[in-house]
Amino acid sequence: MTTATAEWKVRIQKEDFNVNDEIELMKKVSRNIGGVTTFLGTGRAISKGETISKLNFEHYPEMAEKKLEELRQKAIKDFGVIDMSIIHRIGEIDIGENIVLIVAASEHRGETFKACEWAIAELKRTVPIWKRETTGSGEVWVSPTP
Amino acid sequence: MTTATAEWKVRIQKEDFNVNDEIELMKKVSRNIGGVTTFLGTGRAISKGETISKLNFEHYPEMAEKKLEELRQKAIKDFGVIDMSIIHRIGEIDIGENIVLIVAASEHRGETFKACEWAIAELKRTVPIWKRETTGSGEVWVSPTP
Amino acid sequence: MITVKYFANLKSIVGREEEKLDLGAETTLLKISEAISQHSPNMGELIREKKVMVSVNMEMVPLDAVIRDGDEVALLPPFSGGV
Amino acid sequence: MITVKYFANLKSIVGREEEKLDLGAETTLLKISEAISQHSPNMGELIREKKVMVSVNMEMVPLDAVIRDGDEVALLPPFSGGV
Repeated sequence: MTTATAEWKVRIQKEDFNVNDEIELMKKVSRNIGGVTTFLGTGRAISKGETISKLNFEHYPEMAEKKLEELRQKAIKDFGVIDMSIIHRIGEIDIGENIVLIVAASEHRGETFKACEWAIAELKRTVPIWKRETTGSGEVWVSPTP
Repeated sequence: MTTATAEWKVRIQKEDFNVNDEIELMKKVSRNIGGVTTFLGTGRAISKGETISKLNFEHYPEMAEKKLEELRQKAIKDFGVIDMSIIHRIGEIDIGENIVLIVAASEHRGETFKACEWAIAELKRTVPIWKRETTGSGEVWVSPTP
Repeated sequence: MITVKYFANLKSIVGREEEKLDLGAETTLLKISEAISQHSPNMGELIREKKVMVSVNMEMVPLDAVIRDGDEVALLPPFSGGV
Repeated sequence: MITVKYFANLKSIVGREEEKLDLGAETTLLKISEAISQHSPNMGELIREKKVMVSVNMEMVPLDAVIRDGDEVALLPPFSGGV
């Protein structure tokens, strides 16, 4: 099911990304793009009542990228978007910093919202990435929330 | 109902905008932002089967800004997002260029998708902005589509 | 004086962007449409047939709205912003 | 040889990131969990109680999956990426 992708479309990386640059890359895919929905997840200062000072993400290399590519292809197939890109950062991340970005582009907006919302939920459920939070009481691995 | 806003939050402008810059402005509003959904509308090359070479937007000055601010406040009140910004460009716009941007930020992602999708539909319905398309057969004012 | 503003394709129908009408202290949209019909019969008809929306001082109003001296009336074709 | 990989909090439970097990040409997850139990009883139990997910060669598998010599088995606590 997984086929070759232009490498920028699914990435797991330590470095930050620039949302505008990612959208401009996506816009080059087709002159028929009329709507682009993006979801950006960022590090919150408070989680379940606890003050967070830092986040740390770990992934299963290769498998995580493979699962992102499967998500991307399913989004195109099931929602009819023109294309989707997904980037997830790993390593140390400060409060307010970017964590994850999903970009869904299509002719019309309806499918971009649906595909983007589905992709972030599915990413949390199916992609082997784990979060560690640093709080006043130390470092803890996080249990998933929907 | 309309009260003063930081001027960057609702804007109608000729100049292009940078999505990353707009998101960074939004992130400064609260350290509790964990999800940011954006919708970007861009100029498509084909509309209803016709090839478009250029777009042109006109607005009712003051009223359009007032309506955008009402949208923004209703999104905060009805969907519980932390904040929203809305930018619409006017004047001449080429294919592939940015037209409109909506940024919805909140602690969790659910409300940001809902608020963003509602805001773009409501903008089309209630904000006095008009589009003129240049096609092979000349310039035409566009009838609204949902 | 009442200010009447035209937008988008309505400007070419009436051949102007704006005009001033003196219709006394209080008037109605119907009377305004009749005044407009004197130079642009089509435009007057569009108003009476509700084919354009009308705002007074930047709020949308129904066809039976009362218009007062000093008000800004705008004639608005269906909006098409957003994409 | 089978490669077993541990992720996130499982690494501290077993005190390692990875290990190699020689369990013949074909084996089962149950047998792998018993081999792991020899150095980390808690970990073996987590597998048998389905409190961790298991992938073989990067695809999720059920507890009764057959594991072959050369396979890469990964023990995966619930994912928490995305926000």
